[in-house]
Amino acid sequence: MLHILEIIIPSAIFFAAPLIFTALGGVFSERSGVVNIGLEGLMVTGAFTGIVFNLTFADQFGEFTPWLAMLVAMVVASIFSLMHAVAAISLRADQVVSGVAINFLALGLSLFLVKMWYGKGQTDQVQVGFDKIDIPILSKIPILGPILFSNGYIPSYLAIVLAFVVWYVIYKTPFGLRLRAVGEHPMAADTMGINVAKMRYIAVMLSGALAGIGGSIYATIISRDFSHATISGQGFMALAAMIFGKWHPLGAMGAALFFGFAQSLSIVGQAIPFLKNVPTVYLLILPYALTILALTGFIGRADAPKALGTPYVKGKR
Amino acid sequence: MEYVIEMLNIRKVFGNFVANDNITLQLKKGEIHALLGENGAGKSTLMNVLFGLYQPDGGEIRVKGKKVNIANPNVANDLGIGMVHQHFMLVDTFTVTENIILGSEPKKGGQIDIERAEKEVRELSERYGLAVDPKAKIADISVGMQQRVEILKTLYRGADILIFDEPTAVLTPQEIQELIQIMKALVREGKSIILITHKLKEIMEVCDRVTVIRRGKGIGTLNVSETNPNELAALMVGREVHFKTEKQPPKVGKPVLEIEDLVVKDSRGITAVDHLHLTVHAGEIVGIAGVDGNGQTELIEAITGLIKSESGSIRLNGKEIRNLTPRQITETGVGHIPQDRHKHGLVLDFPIGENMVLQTYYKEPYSKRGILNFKAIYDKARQLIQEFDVRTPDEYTKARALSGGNQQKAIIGREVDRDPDLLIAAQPTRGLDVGAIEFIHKRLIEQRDKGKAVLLVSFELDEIMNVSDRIAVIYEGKIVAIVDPKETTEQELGLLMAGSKRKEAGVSS
Amino acid sequence: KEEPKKEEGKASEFSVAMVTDVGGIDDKSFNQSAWEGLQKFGEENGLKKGKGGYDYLQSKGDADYATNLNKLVRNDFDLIYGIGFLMTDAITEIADQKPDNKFAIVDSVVEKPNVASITFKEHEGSFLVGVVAGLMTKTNKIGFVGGVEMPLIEKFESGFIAGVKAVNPNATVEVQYAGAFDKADKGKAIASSMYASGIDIIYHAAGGTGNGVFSEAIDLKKQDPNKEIWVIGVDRDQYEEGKVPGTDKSVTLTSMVKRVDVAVYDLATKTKNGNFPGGQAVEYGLKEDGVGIAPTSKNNVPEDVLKQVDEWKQKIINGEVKVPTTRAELK
Amino acid sequence: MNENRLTNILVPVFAVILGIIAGAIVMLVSGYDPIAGYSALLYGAFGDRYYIGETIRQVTPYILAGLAVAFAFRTGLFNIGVEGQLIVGWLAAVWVGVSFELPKVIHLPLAIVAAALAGALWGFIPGFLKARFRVHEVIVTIMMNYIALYVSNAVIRSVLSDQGFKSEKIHPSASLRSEFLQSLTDYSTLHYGIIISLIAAVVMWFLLEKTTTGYELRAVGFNQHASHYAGMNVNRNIILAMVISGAFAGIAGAMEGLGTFENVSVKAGFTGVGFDGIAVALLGGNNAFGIILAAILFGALKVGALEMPSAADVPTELVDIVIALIIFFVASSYLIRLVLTRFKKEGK
Ligand SMILES: Nc1ncnc2c1ncn2[C@@H]1O[C@H](COP(=O)(O)OP(=O)(O)OP(=O)(O)O)[C@@H](O)[C@H]1O
Ligand SMILES: Nc1ncnc2c1ncn2[C@@H]1O[C@H](COP(=O)(O)OP(=O)(O)OP(=O)(O)O)[C@@H](O)[C@H]1O
Ligand SMILES: [Mg+2]
Ligand SMILES: [Mg+2]
Repeated sequence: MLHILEIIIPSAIFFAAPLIFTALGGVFSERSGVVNIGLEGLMVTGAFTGIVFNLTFADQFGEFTPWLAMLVAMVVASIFSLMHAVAAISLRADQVVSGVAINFLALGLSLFLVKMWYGKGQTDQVQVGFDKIDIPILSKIPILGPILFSNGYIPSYLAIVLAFVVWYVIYKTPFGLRLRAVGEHPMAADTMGINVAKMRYIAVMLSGALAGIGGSIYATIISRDFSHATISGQGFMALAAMIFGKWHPLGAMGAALFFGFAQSLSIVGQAIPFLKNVPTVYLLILPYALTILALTGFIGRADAPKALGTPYVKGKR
Repeated sequence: MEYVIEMLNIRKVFGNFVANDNITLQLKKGEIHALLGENGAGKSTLMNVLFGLYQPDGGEIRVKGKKVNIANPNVANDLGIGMVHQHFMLVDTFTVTENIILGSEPKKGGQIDIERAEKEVRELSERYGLAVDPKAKIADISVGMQQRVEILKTLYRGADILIFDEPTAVLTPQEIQELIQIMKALVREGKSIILITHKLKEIMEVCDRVTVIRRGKGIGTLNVSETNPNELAALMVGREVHFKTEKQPPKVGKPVLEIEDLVVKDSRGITAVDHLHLTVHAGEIVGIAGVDGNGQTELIEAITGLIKSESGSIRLNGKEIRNLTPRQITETGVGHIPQDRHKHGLVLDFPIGENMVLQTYYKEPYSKRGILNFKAIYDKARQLIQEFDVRTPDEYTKARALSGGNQQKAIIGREVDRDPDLLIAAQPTRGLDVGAIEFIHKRLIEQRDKGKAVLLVSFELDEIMNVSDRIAVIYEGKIVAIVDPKETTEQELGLLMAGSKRKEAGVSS
Repeated sequence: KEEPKKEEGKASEFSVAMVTDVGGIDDKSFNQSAWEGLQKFGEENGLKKGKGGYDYLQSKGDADYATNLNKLVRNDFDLIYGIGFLMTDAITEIADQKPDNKFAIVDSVVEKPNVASITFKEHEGSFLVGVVAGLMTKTNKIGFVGGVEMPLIEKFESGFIAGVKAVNPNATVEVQYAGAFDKADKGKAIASSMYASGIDIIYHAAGGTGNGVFSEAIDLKKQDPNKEIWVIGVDRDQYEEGKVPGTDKSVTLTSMVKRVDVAVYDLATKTKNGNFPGGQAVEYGLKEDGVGIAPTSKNNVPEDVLKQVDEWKQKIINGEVKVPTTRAELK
Repeated sequence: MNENRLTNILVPVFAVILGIIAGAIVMLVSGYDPIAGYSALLYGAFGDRYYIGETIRQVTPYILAGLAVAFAFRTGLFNIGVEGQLIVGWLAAVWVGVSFELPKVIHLPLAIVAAALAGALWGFIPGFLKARFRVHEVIVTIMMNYIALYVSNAVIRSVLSDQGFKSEKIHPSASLRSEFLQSLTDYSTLHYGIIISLIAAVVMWFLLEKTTTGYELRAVGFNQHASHYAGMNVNRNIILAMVISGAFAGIAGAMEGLGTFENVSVKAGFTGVGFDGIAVALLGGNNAFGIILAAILFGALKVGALEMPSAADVPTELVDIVIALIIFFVASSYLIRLVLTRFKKEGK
């Protein structure tokens, strides 16, 4: 049994990491009142940028390449998210619609560029990826060490740390208080001298940045190249994780880990004796079915930020 | 110069609509200055200009003699101007303290110093007699308490000029009295106040001077001591207004609504209506007086089927209707003017026309075999718009675009037109101006005179005293007294509503 | 019904084109291989890429197959390939509608007079890499990762297991299917669990899903260069895919190559020379050099093992050994 | 009033024009010839009768998917699950098509009804969960998409399988294909589904705008509290809205299963039609007639795009960029409205 956990948990964590980053981005955006269905597209942007940068500059930067690629993906995706911000905040667009547009655009544009630059439908494979590590000291803890702290990727651990950072920012700092105020009651925030549009722009760009990281580490660690299928639904899963986690950073992290676990179980499950005879389809649909059940069962009603989805127009009631 | 604020010839235009047309308002230090006008006269707009939410299209603003440009609420805050908005600007999920410090949070490291903030809020609330619990969530406290938080917000920022936009519209009589005391205390501390209200009595009671505006134009400024309610009302509306609605003695018929031993729980599962008895007869208006939160909302929602009741009996013309569906109850003959017109009364994104058949769309002539008959629907809508003086460009206009008063008239038209035996009116005039109030009161009395039973729920004692034939006082979910409006006083009612004096409960009526 | 008139003036030229499935011409798999064959044919015959020469169309989904094939018909290509078994229905239908055009299908059989079918004996090639795996495993635990569970991939699986068992009856082969050919994440997770459970060699027949298998193996190897873990590539020589960064090593033990390029080239040449094998199903196996193990195998596989592989190869070609194509035959 | 309606029509028109111009700019910047690109696209969509046939075939499921999204939208729900409902509809249609042998007049309608029911069932689940537990329909429908994909794949493999990855062909008696349409369009895959989708558009318009059921659905969509107050059964209407939306999506699946493909195969991923339906609905202003026009546009773009790589060397993805930008401009209609109002004022 322990051995099985040693197999399932590390893979659950690496599945979850990109979702955690992206879902945390979603928390920022939606806490400020801007729906972000475009997370999928922002992940695509991050994955594309990360891979292209890695392929282009691997020779110059060697071992640092994936890290730099991650940062560049973060910047590019956050610039890309500006489109959503402009539409949703300044142009009063329907936020869901604008997010859908972001998804279409990111995929279309990145594949277009791949075809233009590489002359084919997918990039080459990157040569330099993130390293697997055993965390010093912690990995030596009996039982827990091998399960939680061995055989992991550094970005995965960063994701978990980041969730706590985001929690601190949102619940303990003035920035967080203002962010939440803007998402709950933008007019109240406005009358308190908070620049609603600015807060929302920052939040949306943060979501772009984090989804960009999520996309780039996903592509670098898992697929190693970029194609139409690299990001296929992870953004939506991150969105689900965010909602499942009740728009709370730690909740989102927990939900992402849960998805990662279910995903991992669905794959590894085939190798576990008592699950071996279960038809694969049950294991495949497990994460999705469990999510629905969980939403229905324990947290029936997730209360979204009140102003979520409504553009703020000064002076309108 | 003795003026702390001077708004000179302020002009504000929305599209083609002139909301403020060269309005001048001057505020003296230490005075309470009323701003009076009908719904839509432009009062909130003018104050939003002063607070920096809108930029004026003309005129100038001086603060303590100095010309200023109030580009946003931050500038207003810096100039010592604070505003308590007509619709509260509070974040429900935040605590009192969080709401107060929002935007100027005390910090320790990069973190909010919440302890210091709570301490400051506590000190401030003690100093001005504004009792609040700094740690309570806004969603959990009463409206009156919420208003104190709004006032504290301005004080926390060191405002010495306070704008109150219709602060009393949402308060109970007790809370209004408390607010008046608070305002007086504030003025004693050297603050100056601009007060927007439709209630002339309040103006007479606390204000020093009053500026009247009508349809965006300034009519003038008067000393309160030199005027009277009738003059003010006439100035505001532009014609004579009758406060006491004329009515004949009631011709009381058989009982229409009989409630016995009714128990209703609220959304949190707490008993809100507690073994209540009440009877309303044909041809009479029964007013329910009570402080907000004593079970009025639950009582009405139980009668109309919006929520389920626990036990007891509700009979309409002798037929048991308790826990039937809203549709069945409507069809039995109940009309309902809901308390919250935006939430319950209208589908704001439907045209006025479609709103007029909200409960009857499935019946002939509005539809036949499941197919709507738009001609019949819009014919009816035109008729009601005409009859109830609903001011709207046409019947295809979305309900959202109408002013509150006109939305209310549309609802009343719809409910009355269905010709129900029992008409329930909950807060039918909340936030409306005197002209609209007069109109609505007349309609209610007209229904009574046609032999309908009318149940009126209101926090406005004036309204209750004025319109009702009998007053039932509700306290903690029970009817604690039934009184005759001609034989009672506001003081007595106030005491009954506070639960301090019990009369024989009106089972016998 | 009237066929559109063929354009004049192109009489001497022979033009060929192919329709890929969603993988595209760089899928590091049969689409790419097919395109390489077509390119070679084009270049050798002095054709230009594009109309009237050699060309390809990539499909973005199932709905595009028929449209793309039709598009090529309308552009008057003389021989049109559908690459992959997914194209079976579309080719069948269009072959009926356009009896005057010549078609070819790879990896499937369509019995129409104007269609030539190309299939491969993947089980034979898989048998050989199975022999390599069976001889080289240290743990006696071997893995097989399939893309989608279907008869074609079952050929890989059965041949591979037969190869392993032939040389190492004690070894076990764990089989897992990812359910898709383009889910690298699944591939990675499966590989991760297989390696963690002690499997040291994984053979993948999973297209893009296999990328995940490589990625996991490389990462593990980087973390611990002494770890003895391998991947066996499929369809093309996947030595490069297995390169461990910072070293000159590769985790690719060997690859089962499937010479779609050879077959495509071969058929185009035959057709140009007027020998279009319409209605026939040509099967390329070890004998025809249509399948085999990659030449780079010598980098990681010792001489003696390769010698044994050669022996088995001869036995299969001779017919001494019959390689199973299904699980039923394997038993 | 009229001016408003005019603006409502002008906004999508401008969005399309802007999207196409932006696409041209992208091509220019990337060193492609926009005129060649767009001519190829136009030719590939309408160049001759074959292409026209293909375009109409593509328009067919787009209309239905668009109707499905729009129907939910109009009733206040966001159905991202059209994709999954389409997949189960496809499966159900083919199942009936393969398993029974009946006269065409019974078989074909039966297969379509089965698809509608399957889609409706897939819509019922999120509808019911929303009504009963107030679970956000967006997540549930996203999850249901994946479940549909995996479950239908499993069913195809184990129940309907012919070679393990696809079903047999449906019996001709359940097919929407027709010799006549094929000969008319030189063997395109055009089938009678287009008629069904046009009928569905009329049904949606009539149901929403003209019936009491539609009135209730719209009312509940806008304001549940007021609808409850007015005596409507809010939960029933939420479920009904999702069920009807899902039925439209299921029929879209039937178009693929009974018309375009005449079978169903194991899918590696989503068809994309359901997601494109979101774009169709949005551009079409969530109204039946607008959806038909939008579906024609997107169908033409998608089919025409296939001609671009060979004729003009432009990647087909250009069309995805154009579609994305069109949606973006529709979403940002405030900008277009602002410009239009300016323009009108100056004109006066
Ligand atoms: N943001 C806006 N855009 C367009 N018109 C507006 C806007 N705000 C207010 N108006 C117009 O200005 C008029 C004045 O509105 P305002 O809110 O100032 O009235 P008011 O005197 O405060 O009324 P009430 O007593 O009902 O609060 C309104 O009738 C409305 O027509
Ligand atoms: N943002 C806006 N744009 C256009 N018109 C507006 C806007 N805000 C308010 N109005 C107009 O303002 C008028 C309503 O004014 P106002 O809100 O002061 O009425 P009210 O009676 O106070 O309503 P309530 O009861 O909601 O307070 C309506 O005519 C409405 O068309
Ligand atoms: Mg006002
Ligand atoms: Mg008002």
